[in-house]
Amino acid sequence: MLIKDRGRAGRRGYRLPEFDVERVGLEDVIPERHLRREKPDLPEVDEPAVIRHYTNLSRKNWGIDTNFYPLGSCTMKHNPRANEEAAKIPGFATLHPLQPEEQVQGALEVMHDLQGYLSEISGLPAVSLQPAAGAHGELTSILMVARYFEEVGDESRTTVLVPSTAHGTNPATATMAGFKAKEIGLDERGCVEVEELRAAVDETTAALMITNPNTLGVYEQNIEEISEILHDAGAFLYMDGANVNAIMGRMRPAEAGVDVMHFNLHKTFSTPHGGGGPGCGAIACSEALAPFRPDPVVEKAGDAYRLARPEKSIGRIMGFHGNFGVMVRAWNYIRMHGPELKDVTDMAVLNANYVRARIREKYRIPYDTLCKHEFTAQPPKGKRALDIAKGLIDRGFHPPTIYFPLVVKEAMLIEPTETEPKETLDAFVDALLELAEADPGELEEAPERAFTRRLDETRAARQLVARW
Amino acid sequence: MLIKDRGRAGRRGYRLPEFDVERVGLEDVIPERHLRREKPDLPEVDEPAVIRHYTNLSRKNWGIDTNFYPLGSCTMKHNPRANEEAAKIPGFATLHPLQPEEQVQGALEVMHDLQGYLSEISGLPAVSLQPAAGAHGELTSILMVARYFEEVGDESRTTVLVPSTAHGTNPATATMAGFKAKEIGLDERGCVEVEELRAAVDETTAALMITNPNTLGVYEQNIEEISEILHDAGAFLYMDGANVNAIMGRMRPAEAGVDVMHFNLHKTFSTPHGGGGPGCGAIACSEALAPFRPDPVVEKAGDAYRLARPEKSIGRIMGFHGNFGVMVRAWNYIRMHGPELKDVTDMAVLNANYVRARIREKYRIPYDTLCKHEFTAQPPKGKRALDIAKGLIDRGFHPPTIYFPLVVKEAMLIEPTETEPKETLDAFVDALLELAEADPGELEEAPERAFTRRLDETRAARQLVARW
Amino acid sequence: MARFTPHTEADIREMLDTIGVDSLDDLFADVSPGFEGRLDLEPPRSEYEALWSAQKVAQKNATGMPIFLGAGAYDRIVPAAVGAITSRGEFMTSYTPYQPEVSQGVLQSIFEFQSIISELTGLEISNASVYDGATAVAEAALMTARQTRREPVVAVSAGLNARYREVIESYRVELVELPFKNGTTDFSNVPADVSGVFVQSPNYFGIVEDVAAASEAAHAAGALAVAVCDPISLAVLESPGALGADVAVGEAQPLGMNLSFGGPYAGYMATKKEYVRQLPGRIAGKTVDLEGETSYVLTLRGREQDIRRARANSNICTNQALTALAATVYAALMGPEGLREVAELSISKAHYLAGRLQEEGFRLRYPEAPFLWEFAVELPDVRRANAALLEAGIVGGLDLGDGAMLVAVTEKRTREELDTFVEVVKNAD
Amino acid sequence: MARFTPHTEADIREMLDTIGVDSLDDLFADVSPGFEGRLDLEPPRSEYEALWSAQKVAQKNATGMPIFLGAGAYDRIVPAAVGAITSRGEFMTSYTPYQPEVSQGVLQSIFEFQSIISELTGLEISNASVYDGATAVAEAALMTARQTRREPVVAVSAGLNARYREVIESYRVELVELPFKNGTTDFSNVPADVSGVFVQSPNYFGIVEDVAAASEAAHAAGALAVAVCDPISLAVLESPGALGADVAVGEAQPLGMNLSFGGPYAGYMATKKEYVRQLPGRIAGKTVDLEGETSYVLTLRGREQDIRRARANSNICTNQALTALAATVYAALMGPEGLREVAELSISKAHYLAGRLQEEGFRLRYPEAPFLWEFAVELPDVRRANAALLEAGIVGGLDLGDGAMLVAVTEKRTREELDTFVEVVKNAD
Repeated sequence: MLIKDRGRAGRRGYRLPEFDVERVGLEDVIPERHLRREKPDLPEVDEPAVIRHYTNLSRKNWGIDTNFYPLGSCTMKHNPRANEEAAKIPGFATLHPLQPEEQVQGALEVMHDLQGYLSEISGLPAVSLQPAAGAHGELTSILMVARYFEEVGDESRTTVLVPSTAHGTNPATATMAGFKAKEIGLDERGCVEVEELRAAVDETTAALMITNPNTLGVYEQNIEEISEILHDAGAFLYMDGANVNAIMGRMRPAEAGVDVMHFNLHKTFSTPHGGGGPGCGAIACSEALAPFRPDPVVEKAGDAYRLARPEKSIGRIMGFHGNFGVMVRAWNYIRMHGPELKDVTDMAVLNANYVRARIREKYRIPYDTLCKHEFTAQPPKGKRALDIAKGLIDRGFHPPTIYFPLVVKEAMLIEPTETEPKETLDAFVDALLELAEADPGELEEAPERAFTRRLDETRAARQLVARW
Repeated sequence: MLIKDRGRAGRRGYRLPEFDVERVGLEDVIPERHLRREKPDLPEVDEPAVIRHYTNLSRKNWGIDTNFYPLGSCTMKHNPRANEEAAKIPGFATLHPLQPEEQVQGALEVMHDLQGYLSEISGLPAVSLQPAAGAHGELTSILMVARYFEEVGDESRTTVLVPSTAHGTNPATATMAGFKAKEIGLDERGCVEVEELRAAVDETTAALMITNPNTLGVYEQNIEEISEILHDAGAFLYMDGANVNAIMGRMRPAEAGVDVMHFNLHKTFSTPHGGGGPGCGAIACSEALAPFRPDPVVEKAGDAYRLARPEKSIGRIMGFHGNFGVMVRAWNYIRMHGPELKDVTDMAVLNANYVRARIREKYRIPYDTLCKHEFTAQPPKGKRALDIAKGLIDRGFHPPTIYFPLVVKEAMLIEPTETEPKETLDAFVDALLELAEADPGELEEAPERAFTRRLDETRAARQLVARW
Repeated sequence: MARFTPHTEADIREMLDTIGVDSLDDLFADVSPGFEGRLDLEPPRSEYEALWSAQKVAQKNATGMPIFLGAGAYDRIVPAAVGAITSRGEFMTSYTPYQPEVSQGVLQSIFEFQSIISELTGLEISNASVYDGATAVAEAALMTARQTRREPVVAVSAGLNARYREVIESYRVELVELPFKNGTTDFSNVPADVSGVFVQSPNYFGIVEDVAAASEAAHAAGALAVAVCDPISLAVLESPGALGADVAVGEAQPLGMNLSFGGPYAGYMATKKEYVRQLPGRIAGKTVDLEGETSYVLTLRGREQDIRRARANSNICTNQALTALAATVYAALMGPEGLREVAELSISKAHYLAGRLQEEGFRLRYPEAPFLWEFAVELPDVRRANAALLEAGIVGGLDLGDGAMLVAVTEKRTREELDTFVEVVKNAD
Repeated sequence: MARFTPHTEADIREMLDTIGVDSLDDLFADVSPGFEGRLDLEPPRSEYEALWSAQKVAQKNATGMPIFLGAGAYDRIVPAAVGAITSRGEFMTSYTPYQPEVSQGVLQSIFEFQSIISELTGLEISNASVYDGATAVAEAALMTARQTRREPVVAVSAGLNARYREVIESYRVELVELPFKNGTTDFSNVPADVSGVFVQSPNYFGIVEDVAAASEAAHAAGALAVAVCDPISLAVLESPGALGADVAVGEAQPLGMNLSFGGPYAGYMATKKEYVRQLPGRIAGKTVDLEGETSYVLTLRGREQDIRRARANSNICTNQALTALAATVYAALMGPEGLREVAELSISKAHYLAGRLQEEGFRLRYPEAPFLWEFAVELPDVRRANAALLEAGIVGGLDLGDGAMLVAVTEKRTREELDTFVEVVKNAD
């Protein structure tokens, strides 16, 4: 039942303060043609109904708090409650973004600290916290690359290269930033095919967008060679940082030649995914690209922090300073870890490899090497990833990402994260092994114990109903 | 699975600050014979496991937030979220109870305000907020009565009268306070049998403990006569205030001759029931009993508030000042309502009478008169209250209180509260009417859609296992 | 071992054995160039120490005062019930509902959000939200180009929030300037080749613009009309859909989101059904399951980056589901009457303040233009006025840099605060 | 209409018709004496105004400072996860789990609480909690009388928290005084007819008492031995069960509960299995359902007031389920090692402070007695010292009124705070 259907004309869920000034007649201050004629059909419900409705809606949903959620490429790690406490501190939560700098020194300190932390983790000297999500960080990075070439007057740079394993956001970003996206294939280890790359790189190449470890869960071992190829051609190496949880304290992108990258604070640094957002897709970049960062960044001058527009900024990419509430959470997380972020990475990689080693018995691992924090598997012959996924639901596990990366048929991208204990991994593996043997006909009936049965997705698209 | 079973030796769910002073060896400061030899077998789990365990436990539970919960005599009304915000304000939540008065003026102001509000609602001049629950308020009240008679040197007062409809806490309280409890029967309307009372009252009578409206949901129409009978005999009239939600702004106990009463802040004033507590059982009393109130009460002297021990206090009945966090919530609730508390009562009584009027068709109403905020019903012949209750569970409704009051066989005490909309009441009635027709054999199988089937309660008692 | 990782030493040993390596280091044998150092970060803080120090840092911010700043973010009431719902673990710790069978809570809440936005804007289709108001505006600009198959060139005026204009430009869309006179935009000469015409109402200066005129001008030029609206204003102002706009976008922050120094907020986007293929972002649709039960699912995924890659209509991936949920809960609590009252309280208080300031001899920048709850007032020295206000415990308005202060008045402001504002400003001179 | 009532006028009309009365007033026709006036309460505040004014009132309290007060309530760390769990609506808004099929969450959490208390106390059976530590002590006093079938007379010393003693007396139990020398109780001459012997360890002055001696003395007198223990201390001190106590009770506040000006906290009570019938309060027991699944239910209800009425073993009805849940979550997060570390941090810091004060020439009241984290120090002028501490932003210790200050030091106190304490106290003279 929809919230609206719980309403009755005249019910109210909130009482506002009384008028303490004279009530102004709308028609006295606004020309009548601008005034609304028809009342919007919004819910008319009381607070008890609102609480019960949304509490019960939440009970028709799983999250990390309720179930193992090994959604590959999404890093569904535990969201510490301390982060929530930090973000709720009134001194952060009630600050207006346009308050003058002298009134917001604490907030700027948080941002400045966080810029520094991300700089240390990436090895890259400059950071922007402004992008609101990973895809937004990608866009920001590629826009910076575009602006760089405009600045140096190089009009030939029309292409962005993208490995075939890339997230869909990478080619979409390239297009959105005005480039042609060109795909590069894989070698037998699941890494970027270096010779194909070498052949593809020329004076039209603006950048390669690499994910490392890539979406197969494989570390791009040739990354140094790759960065040389690009740099020799005057192009940039962008790194999609969706998978930074696999490398913290174990490698620093700058040292591999990465020029610009994004972080997903909601993945690597444990801020909640919120059912799809909000996130923060902060970027880090080299000195060469630093002047192009979006407006504003935080600088420290003496004891004071200030917002500054980088010299050749691509401009503003968010209304204000980005998702500050997300930054506070990530800042708090990093401050609770410090150099132990390396242990986070170690445990994430350990967990992924452990699951990989155990399910190998019955699942195909197309690139069966040491993985990083996730890996790609395929169901046994005759089984579909979709059915395995739905069977997992009946066994109490959120399915992994399926049908991605596209280069692997029936792909299952499994990312356990470091916050899951061995028992949970073992139970998950046991479920997978059992499903490998399950009757395919039965599996097609799954899930039977979820909040719905399988949905008619075609109908949703063909007979689009997107509102009450 | 128990939280302990999610653990492994060596896991930790919380990191403490490092030692910043020299670590003291226990054996250096405490004689060895006092030191613990065996480690307690407590869970060794990580924070993610704790959050997931208790989140999922909560999902095996209903509350007002999830379901209609018409538990008679418990006033399961909506718990406004504003109350929770108020109690969480650091200036309240982090205050130590022994901070000197000048450091806690805000907290004392809250208590003083609340004393005044309860005084106004009851018409009684003096209040104590200290009791932690209704039963505790009863005990406090009867202890005050006992102390009064000690003070006046009247040693004959050995009996407390209790109507047969009373909550079990009433006679238990009387015993606990050192009195003999004596039961008084009902008249045909479900009210205290006045002539029986008159006959029972004598110089040994210390008090009558009356609940008004009583646990049948019936208003004690003879309350003035009753109070006269008691007062004429030098005894007190105590009123169990569990049902104040039925009378706010419609009658004031003082004006009916009540000498002392308790409130359940967690019932009438919307503080959460918390799975069984904490609550607050504040009491209000006449001038005659005021000097006997427990230590401390809050007084105002000039602009300053202070804690004071009433002159002939029965002493302390809680470690500190009572459940302050509960008081803050009730204080906030009353401040959001003011005189509109009368509307709360009106709607609570309307809802109860509406359900009564609608289920009358198939359920017996033993005292079928205007009820107040709750009423007692009986299942159709051949059906058991227990089966109806379990059948309600399968239909998504928390059952009413059953087998209470004891004076009605197969009693179902139904209290909808004022925060439920008509649609919910109608759906509940429809379920009840349907259950009235249901096959008794089938009903015995209920619940089938709850978190468990019916339990082996005998086994729980016979083979007591109360710990891991 | 790190803070939230459960493994004991024994677990780790056993797992390494299963994997067939000797050490954790071996798991990174393929990582080159390896980082041999130790991250130069401050030592780990315990939770208590971290939160304690966070409190101390937060105290360096000036909060707890009445705020007269607006310009795209408003100090409105956030009911307590909003946070109670958005902090439910099932909402907070889930992700994009790829598996609808265990994500009906998030999916239905998105469907409700879309419905509320559709109702407010008078347009048929809303998406699940985008990052914020500014990016919604920029995405709308790109959308007009895709739909009209023109170059991305949009006509705007000074009435469009300057920050939104900057983001449009960052998104590589060209701006064409429309004349802005006496507080409103002149739409009588829209160039013929633009892909979109933007109208913000109430505009950056709080003034109600002529959305119908903008729509007509856009359509005459073969362009799409995009209205940028504060959702609270739509409780009292005619919906952009009814006034002919093809797209409505804006900042949903006023619907129950904390100011939070600028984010996270949520941008909303709504359009006509015929343009749905060009609408970026997630859309939740209604359908049934195998047993015919109503349920919800992400739909029209073919538009999106994870399916369509380089040919997707945007690279957008996440929406702002949790803040959109806040907006949904807020709108449900308020209902149509409550939203209207929020608007009317703000309007009444803003007009009271504007009136009082005018009585004191201060001039409004656009004295003839109809405004809601935000207005520009000319002051002899805006900086000095703001300094005096701060001294009096008030966060003043936005310094427009040209002798005027942009003042926003919400339902939270009391008459006492308004009167103090006037007194302080008067005496600051 | 009131704030949280959903009915519209039309609903009310229809419902009155169904009931068969004309007006709301008619529903109260039987109420006599009716109240014809209007309650003299302040006018209703909107949520926002109520919370705003609550903030203002709260600001009149002195908080946000290091606290050296203890004496039964301790300023300990409350992990963020505790509140996240206790605010779950299913826990917060449910009641006593009378219907076990829909209350397994609360029931199992009570079972876990009981288990934790049993483990800490070394006793077999714990109840679901009572109001607070003081009422747990008083209930234990009554319990000794029921079990021994003696008059309720208990032997106590000055080592028992003065507030607990007062509550025992309010509960109409007689106290017999045991000698208290050099900080500990002398149990060598317990009167023969008492029903119980009480020992608090650490006692009111922070000193470890001889629970074994108390137990022996009690048993020799045919009485029950009751140990009153801070649950944190049981991470390092031998359990009362192992030392022969029959009942262990105490204040569970140090296990994850806010100070909250004294409540709500939770009292715990544990005893030997043989005394379970005399244990007051709820008990959750383990059982199976029809299908053999493990589940939990309130058990031994026959002891309780709602069944047994005047013959119940107590009138207690509610427990403190939600604060007991806080204790459970806290204990789970800490585990045995964490609890021990909380104790050891507190002990180390307290001994550091005591040492520094002694170095400065101040004398401990009981210099030879073994203490944990609380101690009495003699100061020339306790009031003046506390005033100086407050001036320095510190909430000082408890003025014992006899020239000594009772100082509690928890894991939250930093060395810097301890050093400041010493400096201030030194210079206050």
